[in-house]
Amino acid sequence: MPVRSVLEAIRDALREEMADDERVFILGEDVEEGGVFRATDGLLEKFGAERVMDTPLAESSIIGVAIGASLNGLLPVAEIQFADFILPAVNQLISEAAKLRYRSAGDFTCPMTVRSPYGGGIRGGLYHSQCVEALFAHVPGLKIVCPSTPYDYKGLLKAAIRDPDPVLFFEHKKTYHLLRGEVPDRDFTVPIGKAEVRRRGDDLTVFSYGLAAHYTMEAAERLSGEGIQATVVDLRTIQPLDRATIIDEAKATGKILIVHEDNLTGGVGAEIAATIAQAAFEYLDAPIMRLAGPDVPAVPYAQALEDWYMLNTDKIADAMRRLAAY
Amino acid sequence: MPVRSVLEAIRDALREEMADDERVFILGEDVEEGGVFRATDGLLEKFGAERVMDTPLAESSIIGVAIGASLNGLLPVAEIQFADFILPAVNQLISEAAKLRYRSAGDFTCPMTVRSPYGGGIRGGLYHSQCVEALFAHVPGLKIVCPSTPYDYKGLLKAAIRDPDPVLFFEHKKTYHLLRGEVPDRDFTVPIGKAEVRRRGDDLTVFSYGLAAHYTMEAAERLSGEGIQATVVDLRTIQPLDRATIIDEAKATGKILIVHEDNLTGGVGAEIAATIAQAAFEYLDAPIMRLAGPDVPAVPYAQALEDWYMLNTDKIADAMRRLAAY
Amino acid sequence: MATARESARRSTKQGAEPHVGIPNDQLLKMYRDMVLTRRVTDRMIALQRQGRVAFFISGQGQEATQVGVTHAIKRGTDWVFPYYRDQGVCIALGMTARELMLDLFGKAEGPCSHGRQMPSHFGHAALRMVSGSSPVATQTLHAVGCALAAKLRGLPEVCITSLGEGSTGQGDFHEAMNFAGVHKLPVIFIVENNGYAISQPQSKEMAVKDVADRAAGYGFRGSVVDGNDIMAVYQTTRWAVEEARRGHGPSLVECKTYRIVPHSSSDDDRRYRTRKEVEEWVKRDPIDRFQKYLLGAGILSEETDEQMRAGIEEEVTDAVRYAEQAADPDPAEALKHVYAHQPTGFP
Amino acid sequence: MATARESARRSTKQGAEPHVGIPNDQLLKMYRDMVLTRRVTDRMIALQRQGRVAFFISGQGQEATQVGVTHAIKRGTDWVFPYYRDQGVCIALGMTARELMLDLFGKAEGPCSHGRQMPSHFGHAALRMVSGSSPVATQTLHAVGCALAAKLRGLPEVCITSLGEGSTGQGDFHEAMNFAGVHKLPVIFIVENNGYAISQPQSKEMAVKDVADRAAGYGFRGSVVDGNDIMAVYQTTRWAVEEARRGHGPSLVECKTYRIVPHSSSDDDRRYRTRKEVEEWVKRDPIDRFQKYLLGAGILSEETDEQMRAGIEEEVTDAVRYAEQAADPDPAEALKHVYAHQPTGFP
Ligand SMILES: Cc1ncc(C[n+]2csc(CCOP(=O)(O)OP(=O)(O)O)c2C)c(N)n1
Ligand SMILES: Cc1ncc(C[n+]2csc(CCOP(=O)(O)OP(=O)(O)O)c2C)c(N)n1
Ligand SMILES: [Mg+2]
Ligand SMILES: [Mg+2]
Repeated sequence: MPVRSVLEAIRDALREEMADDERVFILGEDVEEGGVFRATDGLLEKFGAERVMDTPLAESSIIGVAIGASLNGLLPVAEIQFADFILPAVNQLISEAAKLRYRSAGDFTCPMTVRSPYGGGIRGGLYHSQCVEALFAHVPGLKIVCPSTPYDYKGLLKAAIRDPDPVLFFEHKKTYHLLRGEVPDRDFTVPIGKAEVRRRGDDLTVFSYGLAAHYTMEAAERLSGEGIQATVVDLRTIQPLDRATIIDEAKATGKILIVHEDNLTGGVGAEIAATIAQAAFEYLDAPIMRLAGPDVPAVPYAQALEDWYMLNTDKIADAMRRLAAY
Repeated sequence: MPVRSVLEAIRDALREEMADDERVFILGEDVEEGGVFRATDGLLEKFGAERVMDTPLAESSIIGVAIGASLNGLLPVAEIQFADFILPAVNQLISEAAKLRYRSAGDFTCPMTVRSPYGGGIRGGLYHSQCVEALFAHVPGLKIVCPSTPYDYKGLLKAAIRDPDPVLFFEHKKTYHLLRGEVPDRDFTVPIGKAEVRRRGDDLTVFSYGLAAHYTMEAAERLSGEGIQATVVDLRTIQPLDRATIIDEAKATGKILIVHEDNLTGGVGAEIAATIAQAAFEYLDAPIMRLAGPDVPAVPYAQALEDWYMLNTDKIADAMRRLAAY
Repeated sequence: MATARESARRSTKQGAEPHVGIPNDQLLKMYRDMVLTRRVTDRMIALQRQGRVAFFISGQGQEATQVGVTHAIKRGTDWVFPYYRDQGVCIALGMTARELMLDLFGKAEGPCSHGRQMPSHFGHAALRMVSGSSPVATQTLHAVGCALAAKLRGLPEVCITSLGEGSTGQGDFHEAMNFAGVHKLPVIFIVENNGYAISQPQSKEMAVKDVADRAAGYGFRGSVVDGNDIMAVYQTTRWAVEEARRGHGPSLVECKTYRIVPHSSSDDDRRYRTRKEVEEWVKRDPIDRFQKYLLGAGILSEETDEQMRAGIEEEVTDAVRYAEQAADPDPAEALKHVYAHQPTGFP
Repeated sequence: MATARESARRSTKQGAEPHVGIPNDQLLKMYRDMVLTRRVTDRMIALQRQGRVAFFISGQGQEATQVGVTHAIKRGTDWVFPYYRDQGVCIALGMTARELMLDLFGKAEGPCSHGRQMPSHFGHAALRMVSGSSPVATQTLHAVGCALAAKLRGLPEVCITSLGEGSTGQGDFHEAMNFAGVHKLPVIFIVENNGYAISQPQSKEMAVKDVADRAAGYGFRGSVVDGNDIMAVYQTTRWAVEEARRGHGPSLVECKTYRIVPHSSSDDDRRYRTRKEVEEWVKRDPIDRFQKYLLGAGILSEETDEQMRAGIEEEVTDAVRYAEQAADPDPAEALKHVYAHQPTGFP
């Protein structure tokens, strides 16, 4: 099977979906030229200016226009240049995209995909590093996807574009080139709403997603050598959550760690912990632990501060050891 | 002591703070005329057009302008007419107000208060009923207050106006006239960041805030007659959470119910549950239960649907009975 | 490109024969739509006062604008993104009194939201009127996106969207105008300028007299028209629609009008404007004005008028009866339509 | 009220004696600020290429605009809300080369963010330059609010805020202009129009040639000025500042200029514009132009120029040395300044 980086997998998914369905089109800032991360590189040449379209520098209009275009037969894939800059579009996302189907009892819908790079570790400072998934994870009507492997990036992006509902597709920007893996050349999708058990062990269960899921796998392999066997669940979809898998895998080991880069309070981990504390309580052998970013407004810039903020394999391995020893 | 409605308590706090400190001024839509809920009634006449100021119909500008005014020596109290309409201002709140102090390591700050009516039960439908506190509860740098008694409304609003940081002050609109209670005429504040134990019982602990806290107290009184004794904690401040009280009161009974009107997934209850599942695990005698709004985009309009969505004393009492019987 | 000033002049210069080019039966239909709109909203006021419905908001006084604009488009082909006062748009588009009353009563059969939204959040899939929300001005971007899709797909569709003058203060309005200008889209922005945003007079919303002045800053036409003159509204919008359909891009049409009623059933407008001011405008009622014109021009007779009005009364009475008895939404359905496929919820 | 067109003419009509009313020592200071700005940013480019810093963004080519604008205000009294290219604003305001380098290196002593933000997120409490974020155009509203406070408090302060032409597409810019117009505030919007928003030419950002055209739609003055002509920029801004200080409300000043470098150290501008185009603009370099003017007018001598430039080289070299050796921020402090008082965290 061909080996692809995360960025290549995304580009492949876009190209294949655009080739397969002429309703698919891309809009966003600098997308014609390939985008600041080059995710749309080559698409203008292949599909023309009608299907790869630069927009004015105004995120609310990118989302609002995508909603309108989706009402009239197109399948927009909007790019928000950095996830931090999705905030001016929150009203269009939460008041409009998330509620259009519900408010019309299904008479109107807006099938659209919003792609956006998120996350830290690339010296982006406060405004080019943020995780924003938790802000939307409270909003019924939106779907949220945060893949971690190149395979899932491709399969989930294709699923997002074909999904009848609005999907926020968040791409951890540090993984664009960092992570490589086998990705079929052929068409396939990965279902939205399904978590994936990446490895199984009896001692504890770790839930994670995105870059943190990658580090968690590394930590689990390391601990395996020390005799600690962990189940690692990659959530992949943040909304709607795969509660069945979460509860089953929590019950299986009774020791739970949730790991995410986003800051702790009110993060996605809170909902996972709450779900388990309610539905798997009788199986628990230890406090439910969360390892997450510190509760500061965002990742600071200086290398020492960024290192302080960011997760890594060591920090996760430490937390796993502590939990296993409980 | 004089008896005041929630709305009167708010108006008293505004009037007293404006009289005491000439830096305090009000801006928002229709505030000169008294506001759609009449919270600012009489203030224009008393303090003049320089201190009670109608703004153009644009929430991002209301918040952005308040930030700017706070930089130059004033203490703005911005009104967002309905909490649903705070969404166009999310970028100014999360990118700017929440991060100004942190990004300048304290060189710049924005002491400001944002008042806004939230919550359902008044036939406001999808866009005049929303709870939005959870969207901001994930954001370090913002403070969030959701009082439930007239006393707390007055004391916490005064504290918010004097606070050196930006405070979102959410007012449950159904309680404006519904709830009355004793409120001193004199100056006093209630500290931001402190939960209040409203009643104590040994059988279970219920955490709540806002209108739900009021219903919870009613339910607890009812159950008391049935021999079930509940501790009821009114969180009052949503961010930063009073984790010490939460953990202590959770440990005290070992049976936990969290009640809020906002929809369940990713709501404030998730963080409370996660906190307890980590820090009070060994004291737990039952699964941590949450009773919250259903996971739909917002409160629907028709009476039957609104009733379906909203909490009430019966629903809460049922949940408490179930937990007590566990 | 015509400037705001030029096109304003253009649109009011129709003077001599204001109804030129509008067939008589269309003039009569316009008139009927206005009267029906007014009578439906009259009845809504009554129903709210009687406590039979919880809430109500209308555009009384703005009927010439709403009906005039809507008659200028191709119904069923063109798309409509209205705002909460647009009962006149709904009726001119083809919504029935029954449908409006079903919406008012929040009934399951209501075509706008099936009881999920407050009344006046219009939408009607079969009529290409897109469901709206409450936060103002968001719909202008949807209209632009819809127009973009029409252009990309090569469809001869025009999108119109309306909003109040106060709502033009929102960032979304600016972004919609700008996007439409850059891509020369077939979209028309109708500003129903009634002089107030709830209690705030226009001077507290903007420092200019005409919102239409802003169009030039986005590279397209802005017109000011007497919004109580249905024929002027029609002619100006018609022209804008034709320009759009020809690929000549967007227009802004500002209709100067007045709401002769409070903002909504929750509002008391005596707090912020004099009775005298309101009465002045009631004298300029757009329906009376059009009625007089049609009678004077011999297009309408007193007799036809009476018959028409009697028919309308029946229609409205039937609508109220029908809607009040219709089924309420079923809470068992309330979890539906969050997504296309309902996710498995909490266990 | 002057329209955009009128005031554009007004500002370019200074023709005959462009430096009239500007004292010689100020002209020389302007010149020095421009050169220092250029040499500081030159060195930043080198440092980034050498891998000594992670990132860098500058306004090379826009120095006349930035320095000219800043010389028109009262430093220490007036407030500045700049954007990420404004090294020239910083230097003209009084920031030192050392301070800019501390910011570039992300050092604890850096006055903008003490190492918390990426470089070029300017801010300096003592200089009344307010800390900015990355999302574009948000600062325009802070400038408006600050000006509102000045007005309410009766202080003779003016606020200036700058942004790129692409950023004017944001809703916040519209809301800022509108609010400023309604309340006639002492605020000046400086649009540094360099023709591009990253890779997108102006035509993809707006359908008009001049952003300044929009000011009329908000009820105030808009001027277009040659942003590479520091004296024209200065005179126009000066006039706007005086108007604002007199209570005559806001202005928009659009400075037509060009960035002669890529968007940032992460950008490759060969992908979207020709070398020829860039070279044309390099020929019109605002610093060379001003240098020639000053030499021709006898205000600057070759000798003084050389001395000045030698001093600048030393200053920049010292700044790099100082900043590179300065202390990094301490992670132990990283939890501070979330709130005035740190809340008790998770137990
Ligand atoms: C974003 C937002 N903020 C506030 C409101 C509350 N609100 C409803 S209508 C209205 C006034 C609108 O005035 P205008 O645009 O002139 O329209 P009109 O009602 O006069 O027709 C306001 C402030 C809202 N619906 N949306
Ligand atoms: C809200 C937001 N969206 C996107 C970006 C990413 N971005 C940074 S600069 C820029 C282009 C700005 O162009 P312009 O306003 O013309 O200023 P210039 O860089 O040309 O000086 C973009 C898109 C951002 N910083 N903020
Ligand atoms: Mg109005
Ligand atoms: Mg630019």
